[in-house]
Parts: sequence; C-alpha cells; structure tokens
Amino acid sequence: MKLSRRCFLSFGIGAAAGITLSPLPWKLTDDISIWTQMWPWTPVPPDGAYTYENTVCTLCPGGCGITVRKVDERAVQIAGMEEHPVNKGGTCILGNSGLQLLYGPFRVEAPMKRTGERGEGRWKRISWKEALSEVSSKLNQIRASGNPHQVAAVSGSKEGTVARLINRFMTVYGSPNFMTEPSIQDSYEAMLYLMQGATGSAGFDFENADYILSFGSGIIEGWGAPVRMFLANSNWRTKGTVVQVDSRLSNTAAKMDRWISIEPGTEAALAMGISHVIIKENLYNKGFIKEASEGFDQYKKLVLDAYSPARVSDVAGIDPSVIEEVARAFAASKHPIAICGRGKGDVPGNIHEFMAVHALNALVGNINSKGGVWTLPKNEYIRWPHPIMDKVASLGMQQERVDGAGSKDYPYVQSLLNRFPKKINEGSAYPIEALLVYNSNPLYSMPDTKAVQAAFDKIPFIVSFSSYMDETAKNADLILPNHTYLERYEDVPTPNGLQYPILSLAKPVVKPQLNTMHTGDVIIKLAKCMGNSISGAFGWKDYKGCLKQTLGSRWNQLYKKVYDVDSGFAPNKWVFETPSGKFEFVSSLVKNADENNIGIPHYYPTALEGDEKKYPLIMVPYGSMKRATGYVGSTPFMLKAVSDETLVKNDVLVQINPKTAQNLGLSQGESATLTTPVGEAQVKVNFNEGIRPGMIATPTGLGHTGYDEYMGNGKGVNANQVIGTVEDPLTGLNMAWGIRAKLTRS
Amino acid sequence: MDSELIPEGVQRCSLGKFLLWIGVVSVVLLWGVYGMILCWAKGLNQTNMNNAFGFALWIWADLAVIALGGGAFFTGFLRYIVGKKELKNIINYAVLIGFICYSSALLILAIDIGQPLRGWFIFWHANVHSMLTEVAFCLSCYFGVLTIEYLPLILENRQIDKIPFFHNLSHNMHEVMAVFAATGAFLSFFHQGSLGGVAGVLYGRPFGFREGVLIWPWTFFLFTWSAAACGPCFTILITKITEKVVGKKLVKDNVVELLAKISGWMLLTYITAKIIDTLYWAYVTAPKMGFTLDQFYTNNPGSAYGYWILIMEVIVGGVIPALILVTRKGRQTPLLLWIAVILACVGVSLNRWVMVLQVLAVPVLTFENWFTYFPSWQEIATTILPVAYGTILISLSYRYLPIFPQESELNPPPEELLSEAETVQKEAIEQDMASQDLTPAESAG
Amino acid sequence: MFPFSFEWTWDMSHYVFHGGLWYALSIIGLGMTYCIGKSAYDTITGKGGHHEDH
Amino acid sequence: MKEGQHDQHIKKYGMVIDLDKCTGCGACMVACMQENNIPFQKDETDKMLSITWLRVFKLDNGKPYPDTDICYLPRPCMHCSGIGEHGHSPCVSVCPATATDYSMETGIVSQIYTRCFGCRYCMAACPYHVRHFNWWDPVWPSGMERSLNPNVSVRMRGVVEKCNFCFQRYQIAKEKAFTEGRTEIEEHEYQPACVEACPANAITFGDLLNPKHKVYKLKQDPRAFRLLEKLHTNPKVYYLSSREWVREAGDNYIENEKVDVEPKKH
Amino acid sequence: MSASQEKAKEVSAKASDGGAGIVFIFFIVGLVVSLLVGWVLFPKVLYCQKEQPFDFNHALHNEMVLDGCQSCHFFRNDGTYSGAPKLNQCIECHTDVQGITKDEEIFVNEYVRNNREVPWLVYSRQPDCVFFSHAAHVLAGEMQCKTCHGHIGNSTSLPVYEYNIITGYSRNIWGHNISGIKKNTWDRMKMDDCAECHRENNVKQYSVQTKKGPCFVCHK
Repeated sequence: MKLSRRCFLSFGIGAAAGITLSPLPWKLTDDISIWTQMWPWTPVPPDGAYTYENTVCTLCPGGCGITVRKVDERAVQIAGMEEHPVNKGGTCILGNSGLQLLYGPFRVEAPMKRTGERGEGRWKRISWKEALSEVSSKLNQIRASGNPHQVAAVSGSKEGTVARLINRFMTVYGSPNFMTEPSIQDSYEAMLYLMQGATGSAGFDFENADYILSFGSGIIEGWGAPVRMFLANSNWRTKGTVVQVDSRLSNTAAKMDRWISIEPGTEAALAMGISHVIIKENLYNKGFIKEASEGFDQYKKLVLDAYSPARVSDVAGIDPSVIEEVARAFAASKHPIAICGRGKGDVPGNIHEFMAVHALNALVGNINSKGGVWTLPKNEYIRWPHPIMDKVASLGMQQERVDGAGSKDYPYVQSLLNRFPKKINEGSAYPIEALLVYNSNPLYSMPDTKAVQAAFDKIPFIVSFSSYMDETAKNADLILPNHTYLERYEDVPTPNGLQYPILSLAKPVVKPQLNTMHTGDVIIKLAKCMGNSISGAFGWKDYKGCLKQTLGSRWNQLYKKVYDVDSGFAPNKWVFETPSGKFEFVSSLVKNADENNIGIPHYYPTALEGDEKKYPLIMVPYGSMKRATGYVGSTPFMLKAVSDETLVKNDVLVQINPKTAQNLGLSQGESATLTTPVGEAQVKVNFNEGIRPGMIATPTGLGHTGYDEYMGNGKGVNANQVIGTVEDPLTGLNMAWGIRAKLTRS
Repeated sequence: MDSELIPEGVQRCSLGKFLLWIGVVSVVLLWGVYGMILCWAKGLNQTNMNNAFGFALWIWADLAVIALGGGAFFTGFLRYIVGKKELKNIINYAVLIGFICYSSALLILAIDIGQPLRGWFIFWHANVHSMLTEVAFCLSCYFGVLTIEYLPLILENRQIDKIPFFHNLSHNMHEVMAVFAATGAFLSFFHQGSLGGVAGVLYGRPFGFREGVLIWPWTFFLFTWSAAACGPCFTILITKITEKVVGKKLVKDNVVELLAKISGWMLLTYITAKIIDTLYWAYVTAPKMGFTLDQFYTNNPGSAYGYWILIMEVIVGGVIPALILVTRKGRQTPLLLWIAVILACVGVSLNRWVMVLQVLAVPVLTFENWFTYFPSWQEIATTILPVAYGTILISLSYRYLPIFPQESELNPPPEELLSEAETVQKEAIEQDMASQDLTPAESAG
Repeated sequence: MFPFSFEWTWDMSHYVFHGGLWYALSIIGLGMTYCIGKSAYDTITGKGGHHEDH
Repeated sequence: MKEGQHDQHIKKYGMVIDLDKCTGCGACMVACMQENNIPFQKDETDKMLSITWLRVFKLDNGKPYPDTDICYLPRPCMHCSGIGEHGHSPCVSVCPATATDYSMETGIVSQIYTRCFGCRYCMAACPYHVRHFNWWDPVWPSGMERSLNPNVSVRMRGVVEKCNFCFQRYQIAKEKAFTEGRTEIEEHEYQPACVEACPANAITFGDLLNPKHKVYKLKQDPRAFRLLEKLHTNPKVYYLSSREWVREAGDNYIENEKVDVEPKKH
Repeated sequence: MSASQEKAKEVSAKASDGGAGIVFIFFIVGLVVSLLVGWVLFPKVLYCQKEQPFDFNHALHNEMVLDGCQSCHFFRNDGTYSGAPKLNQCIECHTDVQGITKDEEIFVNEYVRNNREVPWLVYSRQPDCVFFSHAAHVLAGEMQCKTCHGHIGNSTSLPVYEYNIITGYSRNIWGHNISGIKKNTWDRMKMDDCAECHRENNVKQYSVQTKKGPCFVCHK
C-alpha cells in the first residue's frame, strides 16, 4: 500500500490546488465574515413609510402636545409638538419614553378575573361580555340591597369626560363617593375660594412675570405643567429673577437665581415676615388694598404684631436682612408672583401657608392682572343634561360621603382621598362594598401604604380600569384594562397652572395593541347593562360619540389641530366673588375667622407625626423628573437615567448631610434602617451636602411591586411606606411635608 | 513506558508520577478553560470590566507575559546576532518560555475581544496608525517566529528525529536560525515598543501619555528596553525554579551569570531612563494637562494606586535588582540572584499594571472619581490558565525534548543506565525506582 | 493588509507599515520554504545533516 | 484630504449646552435612547455598565450646607477634532480595525458596529467616557422591540457604541432635500433627538463654521467653555455657565495656576 | 540505518520505476474533483432557492404606466424610497381578476381579497447595517435604475430568488457569478462596487482614516 499513500498525497495536493483555484475558500471567508457581522438574534427593526401624528400626552396633567413618529403601523418615537402652546416642542422624560408604556409586557392584555388570593397574581382571562356582566351584577346586587352609597370610585383626576362619566355613573347609581387623587390644586382651589370666592383653578402668567418667589415649589421638578415650567425657567435665566425658598438644596433651589435655606415647614412664617416688611415700609399696592381688598387692617395688625423679621428669623433660621431684601425686591418688581405647594405638588399642603403666600400677591396687587396670579373658571365645555335619578339613587346621594368632603366639617373641598383609608380602617363610616379605580394607583401613590392596603383588604370587590398591572390592579378582583393613552380618544382640559383655558384632544395614534377597551366605553356599556334608571343617563352610542357631542363645534378644530385655546379669555382684574366682592385677607366664608386666626393667613408649626425624642430626625420625601410618582410607573429608560446617588442595585439611597450621618456613626454607602412612626425601610446612606443637618431626604417614585422588573419592581423603597398624613384643620387635606424619623445602622 | 521518547542520557521520573503531576496541573487548566468558555458563550459580562475599565486584568496579563517572554527575543538576539556562544545552552529554554508567553498572550486576546470571530479584522481592515494594529501584526508574526524556533526542538525528540525528513528539517532550520532570530528580534522590538505606545499615545489620558519632541511615545522605547532587561531575568528565574523542582543543575553558572550580567546592565540603563522619564512627566508633561504627580497617586480608594506602586516599580523592582545584577558578587551569590530576578520580574509586571490599570483608574474629568475594579473569578481563572498551560508544556518539553544541552554533562547518569538500547532493562529499572521510596526531588527528576 | 481591502491607501504610512509586515512575512515564509524544500531534497538524496554544531 | 477637494460645503457640527438652563431632567438621555435603539437591563444602576450615549452628570461645588451648589452637565460624545483639528480625535486614530472614523465633511466621529470587534482601545482613549461597550446581548422584553427605530441598527454584543449626533437624521434630511432639488440642508432640518426633546431649550445644535447657525454665536459667549481643553482634544461640544465654579470644573488646574475661566469681555 | 530510512529508499525506488504516471493521475483527479466541488457543487449548496408568492410581469406593467419604474417604485414626499409596491397601490387596478394567468388569480384571491400584503422576496435587499439612499443616487446623482438593478423592468417573469445559507443575503448581492466577476454594473452589489462607483464619480472622500468616503455614509 505504499503506492496508495503517495497517490493519496498526490490526490491531496491536487485537491488543495483545485480548492484554492475555486471560489470556495474565498467566498466562504467572505460569507463567514458577513455571518459574524449579522447575528440573526440581533433584532432588525422593519422599515416602512414614516408618518407623524399629533396628539396630547395624558401621562400627567401637564397637557403637552406630542408628535408620534410612526413607521408603517409601529410607533417609534415621541417628540414634542412644535406648535402646541403648552410645551412648544419640548417633552419631559416620561413623555419621551411613553412608547415603553405602549409596548411593555407589564400591560394588562385582556379583562382579567382574579383566581388566586388577592395580590397573588393569578388571573383568568375573561371576555369583555363576562367582565361587564360580572361588574354589573355585583353593582346591581349592592344597589338592590338599598346601599348604593357603599360603592366608591377613585379617579386620577376630576376633570375630563371619562372622570365625569364615572362621576355621572356614580350619581345615577346612587353613590356620592366619587374621589379623586389629591394635589396642590385642591389647596389652591380652596384658597382661591376662601380669599377670592372663586370656584376655579389658579393660573400663573409666568411668561410675563419678572420676579418669582417660590416657597418650596419644584419649578423644574414637576410642579404645574412641567414642560411649560421648564420653558418659563429658561426665559427667566435672562429676563427674570427666581428666588427659591427651600429647606434643602433641591434642583430648583440649585438652578434658580437665589436659594434661601429655611427651617423646614416655616414657609408661612417667612411669607408673613416678607408681608411685614412690605407693609411696614409701605411698599404694597395701595390701589389694590384700598379698592379691592377687605380685612387688610386686621391682617396688617397681625403681621406687624407677630411677624417682625427678627421673630421670623428665629423661626425660619435665616438672617433678618434676607427677609428685608427679598421683600423689597419683590415689592419693587413690576410683575412679581409668589407661589407655593412643595416639590412636584402631589401633596396638597397647609391652607394657611397658601393663604400667607397668596397674600403677598395681593399686597402687590398682582391678581388677575398681567404677569400675576389668575383665576380660571372651571372647565365649562362639558354641559351634559342633569341626569334623572331614581329613588334609590336619590337616597344614596343623600348619604354623607365616606371621606367627609363637602360636609360641614370640610366644606371647602370636593374630595378627601387621604381620609378614605382612615375612615375605613376606623370603621367609623359605613362599609364600602365595591371600589372602582380609574387612572389611579392608590396602593402605591397614597401616603402610608400599609394603612391603604389594610383599607383595601376590607373592600370585598375592587375593579381596576388600569392599562398596567400596577399595585392597585394587582390587588383588584377584576381588571377591565383601558387603552393606553396612545390608543384612545380623550379630552385634555387646561393643564395645572396655565393662565388661560386650553382644550386639547388626545387621539389614537396606533390601533389597540391588546384586547383592551376604552374606560369611557366600559362605563357606557356598564350603564346599559344595569337597567333603565342608570342607562337613561348615558344616551350615547359609545365614548367617541359622547366626546364628539360634548365637544360640539370644537371637535373639528381639535381633531385637526389637537388643541384649541380659548382666545377670548381674559381675567377680571381685581374682581372677586367673595361676599364682600373684594379680596378678603380675612375670609368671611370661614365661620369664626378670628378664632385662632383660622380665617386669616398665619403661621403655625406643623405637628409632624412622631415623637421628637424617639425620632430625632426629620424625613422629607423628594421627587425628581426622572422618577414618575403618579399613576404610571417610571419606564425602563427613566430608571436607566436615575442617578447612582439615588439607587444602587436594589437599594435606595437616602440623602443625608455628612455631619448628621457622622453624628449617627454612619458612613457613605452604608446600609441603614429608616424608621418612622408609619413604617420601616432598609436603605443606604448617601452623603449629600445639599441636605440640611438633622434631615433626611428619601426619593419618591421607587419601590414598585406591581409592573415588572424592568419597571423597577423591588428597586428601592416606596417613600409612601414611611410617610403618613397630617390633616389640615380647615380643609381636611393632607399637609404632611415630612415625618419624624430615625436612621440606625443595620 | 515512554522511555523511547525520553532524550538519551538523561533521567526522568516514572510515567505514573509524571501523569499525576500533569493531572494536578490539568485541573487548574480546566478551571481556566471553563472560565474561557463562559466568556465566549455568555460574553464579557462574565468579567468585572466596565466602561471605565475596558482594559483590565487580561490586558495587564498580556503585557506582563510579553514583557517576561522578552527573554526569548533578547537571548536570541545575543546568541545569533551578537554571537554570545555560551547562551546556546539556555536559548532553547528561553525560546520555550517565549513560546508559552506569546501563545498565552494570543489566547488571552482572543478571549478579551468582544467578537472573537471577527478578531482577524485587525489584520484585514488594519488601521496602520493604531498601536494595537502594530502590536497584533508583530505579535502574531513573532509568534510564528517562536514556533519556528521551537519546532526544531520538537523534531529533536528521539523518535521524531529518527524520521530522516524531520531530522533534516530540524538541521536545516538550525542552519538558518540566525535569520529567523534576527527577524524575531526586529518584530519583537516593534511590538514591545508599540505595546508601550498603546498607553503612551493616549493624549486623553494624562497618566499614560508620553509623547515627546519626535511625536513618538517614549513608552515605546521604555517598554522594549524593559522587556529586553527583564525578559532574561524571567528566563533565569524559570530556569532556577525548574532546577529546584527537578532537583538537578541544568545550566552552568557561567551561562546564567552572563545573561544576568547583560540583564543587569540593561536594567540599570532602563531604570535610569525610566527615572528621567518619570521626572519629565511629573514636572513637564502632566502639569501641562493640569495634573500633578500627587493627583495621580493619592486620594484613590484604599490607596490601591498610591505612591507605593511607584516606589515598588522604580526602586524595589528596578534600581535594587539592577544594582545586584551589575555587581559580580551580587549575581554570583545565589540568594541575591534569586532576589534580583524576582524583583526585576515584579518590577516590570508592576510597570505594565500601572500602564494598563492606573491609566484608566485616574479620573480625568474633574467631576468623576477614581474608578475601581476587581477581577471576577472568570478573569482570574483565564489568567491563571496560561500558567497551567505553560507548566504542562514545560513539563512535557523537559521530559521528552533535549531542552538543556548541558543536562547530561552536569548530571552524569549511573553507569548501569548507559546501555540505552536495552529498553526492557530500562523499564525494569524504572519500575524498580518507582517501587523504592524516592525523595521528592529525585522523583520529580 | 492587502491593497484590495477598503482601508488601503497608497501613502507613506502604509508603505512603511506594510513594508515591514510583508518583509517579515516574506522572511518567515521564504525561510520555511527553503528549510522544508532543502530537507525534502536532503531526504531524497540521503544527505542528512548532523546536529553537532549546536 | 487631497488638494482640490476642499470646498465650502465642509461643516463642523457641534453643540452648545446652556448649563444655566439645563435642569438635569434627563429628557435628553431618554430621547437619545429611544432614537438610537439603546438596550436596557433590569439593573442599570452601575453607570459604568450602563449604555447611555448621553449622560447627565451632577457637579457640585464641594462646599458645606448651605453654601452648596450643584449643576447638571449633559455629556454627549464631544466629537473631538483632535490636535490641530486634523480629525485625529483620541479614539479614531487608535482603532485597529478602522471601525471608527472622522468625517471632515460633518466633523462627526462615527462608529461602525459591524466592523468593530470589541478591543475597547477607543474606550481607553476617551477621557470623557462617551464610549460604551455592549457587555450583554441586546434583548428587549417581549413586545418592546416594536418601538425600535429602523434608521438605526441594533448593536450586537461585544461591540463599542457611542453618540453620533443622530447622523441618521442628517441622512434623512439630505434625502428630503434631494427630493426638493436641494443639495444642502437647513439648520432646523438636522437636529439630534436630545436637542429636539430638551424641554428647557438648553441645547443648541448646528454647524460651528456657519455664521448663520445659532451655535456660531453661542460658542463665542463669554460663558462658554469646553471640557478638558488642556488635552487639546478640541471637542465640538461647548458649555455655557454663568457660574465660575462650573467653568472651572471643565478642566484640571494645578495649584496656584491662573485659572482663565473669567467671563471673556465682548 | 533506521527503518524509516529504509522505507524512504523503497519509496524512492518505487517512484523511479514508472509510478510517477499514476501519481500524476491522482493529482489530476484530486484537482478535477475539487474544482468541480468548488465551482459546481459549492454554489449549489451555498445558495437555496425560494419561490416568490407568485410571478410578476414587469414588462407588461411597464407598458401601462406613464412614469417608468417610479410609477410603482416611487419616492415618498419625505425623500424615502417606497421599494416594492404595497397592496393598496396594486388594488387600484386589481380589485378583480383581470387577466387569465394563474398568478393573478393567486394575487387576487389570496392577497387582495384577504387584504394581505404580498411577501415579496427582494432581490436587492441590503443588510441592516447598510444605509442606502435611493434619493441620493437617483435624484441627486441622476443615476438610472438599471445601473444597479439591470433590466428587471423589461422582464416578463420573475427570476428565481436565491439566498445564501450562511449570510441570508440575496444572491444578487454577490452576483450570480460565483467567482465574483462582473461584466455589468448591476451584476454585483457589494461594498466594493459602491466604493468603485463613488471613486469613479468623484464622490467627496472626507474620511480621515481611509481618505475615502466616511464609513457612516453607507453604514448604520
């Protein structure tokens, strides 16, 4: 076989030569090279025709116009709508990442019925028909027992047709218990009512203002209509002065022209102190005080007696000269505005602080005039005929609300959601048999989540309309998922803080991706399922028909242009609807206004929850644009943008002054236990020179337990777990800006 | 069993012991291979590298083994170009160590890059301005040269040598070895230099940047020089360790001394240049970029990059061994020689460490902090892998190839073992030896 | 590496760099070809060499 | 570039970021992620593993309460034109496989993902940390890949990526211009996603060589500074700040060095 | 003398007495076999065929339209190129079966009636990493369609679609000639073909690295 070996060798050489002379190795090299550059598991987004559709973002009450870029039927980007007067082309971080809320796997795919224990996460998909019959039979059953008032509804907002449809449903069903998520708007409304007799919301002509005195408002942290505030702030960098009063170096404090650091919770005292200087130095607007105000003398006396800069300086911990300086600058400006409502404005606040701050606007006469604080009428475009109520409904509606809002104890507010869990847990009101939750996530976003959970546990039937598997949906018995905001029609009323009325229309930019249904349609269908006495109030074919009819002649304009500004609106300068027809420094709408100055702007220290000895520190929650705190959670992209000074792996970092931390024997990055009278949380320590010694700041918007891991499940701690509520004595609204706390090494 | 393969005139331990030894080292090797496979299959998320430490332990290991493997090119240079005849007695081992170092470096690079299957783009789509391209080209070419230099040694195995073609091949390769060695020295000069240039050209990295009047990174020359100085030290060190392990003298003292002496002078001149470089850098280059030496060495977490590292590198790992090696007494005293070669190796490794890790750890943006990094077990395993692989290759080569020409001269075998043809007898003796209770040193030999 | 790769340009840096590379590769390649060729020739002609020179 | 090829169409795109206006809200970061198909992980808290082409840094003045001050600084790729503006930015010249390139036409530093094999030398070269490595395979939670932008290809594991001033938008704008019979594009037609999204209008983008573009004037603002000018990287991103300590934070200064960050007189 | 040397002698002895012929034949056989493998078998294995949903007559349609290729393969207003026509372009005429071909029947019955887009296999589809602007070439560069696409517009039926099993690319990218030799500009659509044309037409070469077109002009 020696020959064959040589032959074999020869064959091999021939073959090698042949292969080399053939395209095989060269082509193969090229193909393999391409193969290594185009891994088949790397997704390739399909291309197509690009279209751009305008709509309005409804992820927060900011009301920005957005342009959604589509590739064929896929939405691929959200940008600000250039022409929209609110945001003029800008978007916030949440709005920009909205597509993740459209396509995320944490959406509820279809109507779901709970099969396991509550919150366990075991569900059964049901049809819409089944879902509707489930709810209607349950509600009919409650109604048949004569207790329709034992059904409650929570809505994210009280404005807009969907919220109003729910409210209307509740009315004809026979329950007064329609509640909405609280915010500083409630306080502003109550304050405007007390001082100006107005039933409307507050608008601020920031575009024309030249001096802003902000008492802790997070101007660039989500307060008001966020993007509009960013734009206003950018203009102030060259054409205005902003003074931020804050007990910590918030982003706003850092970015504004001047930061005045005060003792936390003494904003009202400082406002009164500034008043003192303005009045004492005769810097106030005499015309306004003379012509348009009432009770000035009494207010003046109070201010001069009790709020001298020296005394305020003791309380607020600042130099008296600072008070004088700010007062003079404020009064000397052409269009100064004083604003309040802390941080993002999701906690209403102390009404007397609002009054004290607003009194400053009155002193300079900058109310309902250019560059000042305006009163906007209630959104009046929804003019539905009063529903006809049957006897059951009428009786039900005569029952007192479970949260006490509008009762003789709390006459100035329409909803007190903060009192709801308390009343249920106390068992002092009638029981709630069923709860409908729309555009709201109370189990996450309400203070003292433990108490809220306990209250919800007592409610036998909870229906969520959420598009997402949020905490409340997860704890519901039935989920009737709504379309997401990019899949549905919705009217968007004037955003918070805007000084002129504007109506926008959100339109579906993509087809519904899942088996969801517009909550408006669900309510109309539900009403139709429930018999004549209820369905009679819902004469519309569907939600779109309802909306079209409601908007009437404005529909076409809105459909084409997305927004419609009420150009005829102008504020009634110095005209007030109080009994005296004037701006009332001493509110005549408050009984015994003099008693403890209850009807007059004044300062009193907030009684924070907790014993000072046991809890030597003060904990304040703080928000950021980078973390969504409302109904929707932070998107994966937002969590990517969250700083490593806030979150490290799954641990939240609480901000603390290095000196305080060293006194407690804590070092940077160390694990610690944060304890408050309400709860306890495992945290890590972050040294932050921007925090006042003796205080801790805890980031909000973290620690979700619904959604999924990409949306921050298990990341950090929900700040609402460790903060409680403090009731404002006059309005009943929550005014807790902090809580006593201790931080111990763990 | 394998006596047919063992070179003539030398003694080796029993096959069983040898296999046991190989087996033990293989466990380490397999651990490294496992780490390597993890990195390839799951990606570089298996490491603790991050966007600040794009270069980390592996690149250090690469630079270090290449520097230590520099003994091959420099000894070759001395042997074939300069003509230091004595060095022929250590050149084989230098080549083997070089071969191990360079193949390890290439292997590590293959793990280190994000898309190993596209690694050849560095050749195909070469950017000639990149130091790394130069490194890759010279490194692989020089690896080729080392393979060529190592190949005749394999061919000299007793059984392979019997095949006339291989016998002739090894002979012919020896004939032209000077050409290969010269090419190797040329390539080595450039890639050692360009490895130095890797950090030296980074004008965004004040710690590493060292460009001078010639618009050429000075680190280029410092790296070549240091590799030439410390590579032979590593060769000596490994030779000494091998001698300790096998319990025999393998290379004559005069050979080692000659190499040590040349090394010492290289090291002395290198460290002088290095000190000048450091001073110029500290007083001229860095301040131009807004940095002081203090900023480079203080305020870092746990003082991982403190002044100690500079002192360790320059004084302890440079000046001291240089002084020991240049003095006759120093290199003739075994303990001092040991200390000197170890320190030199530590010094050059530290230098490479600094030029990889510290370059990246120093914050350049004023609002960033020092970056910290600790390798993951996968990185450590794959870095130890070459050590295990090298140990196995050395063991195999020592057992079956005539690596040390002076071994039989230095270790004359007992008379009765000289009748090499009688394999049966030899096997019997081996079994005999195995059955006796030998001392560890003997058994290892 | 080759003149037909996209990155190739006919300029000084390419001449120097690739010149060096191809020079080294040629020496390695030609050297090995010579050794193998000569060994094959030696084997066939039976003129084996000896290792005594190293 | 060869003789005779020089023409007036050469542009140098750059950015001016007004730090007085920037609120650190992060909208730019997210707009960038959405535009450029940037993947995300369950845990993105280790910023040295997280891919953010544009990252907002928080700077502080290091003083104790209440004299503390902070400033946000968004950092995209600086698109350095390098020493002598020859286009040899720190990263470009080091790439062994020519996967990153500098275009003299636009002044943009590009990254070609299919050419990159992940040696990360460019990352070591960049003092701004703008380059990011794909440590993981890019995986989108089920359904979320539907929002991927077809104009940008998704990067595979093991390659380096970075900001390219949304060059795809330049290409799209060019296509539109061609349809309309133009060869040049207007300033507003090519704006990166971050600029478009910024709710504070803090970022301005345009051709630094074109006197008609806003950035041309803004870069001469007395408040203007660039990051690490001493390294001669010649970045094309300018920052504006009226705060001296912020301008000072833009570069390293040795003790007693005369710091030239006073606002320049017009 | 060792055994191997003896063997070598034997072998050389064999070689000298007439074995060379057989050895040479073996060489030729090896050469021919591998040439056949490389030139004939390899392309067959490398490329797989896929059927288009149904056949299409370009020539027939070309006669009926006013604006040539761009009648159906048009530019959108934003300058992007529409590519293969969408169903709603076709149904302007094809609401019902008009012709007598089986293909039209398939088209109307399976796609028009069910409102399904036709999953055409695109011969000239470039991979995802490539950015190609038709507008830049056709509108600004005033190039002819056939420069890259050849005479497809005059074809009466669709050619067989072939794709590379390793890369997934259409065969038209590499071209039908397995050796990569091209006679016409439309025979191949590789990067080098783009580069060649750009160089010939003096397209601005602004790259600092390659002194050619910057990479990202064509890559994304």
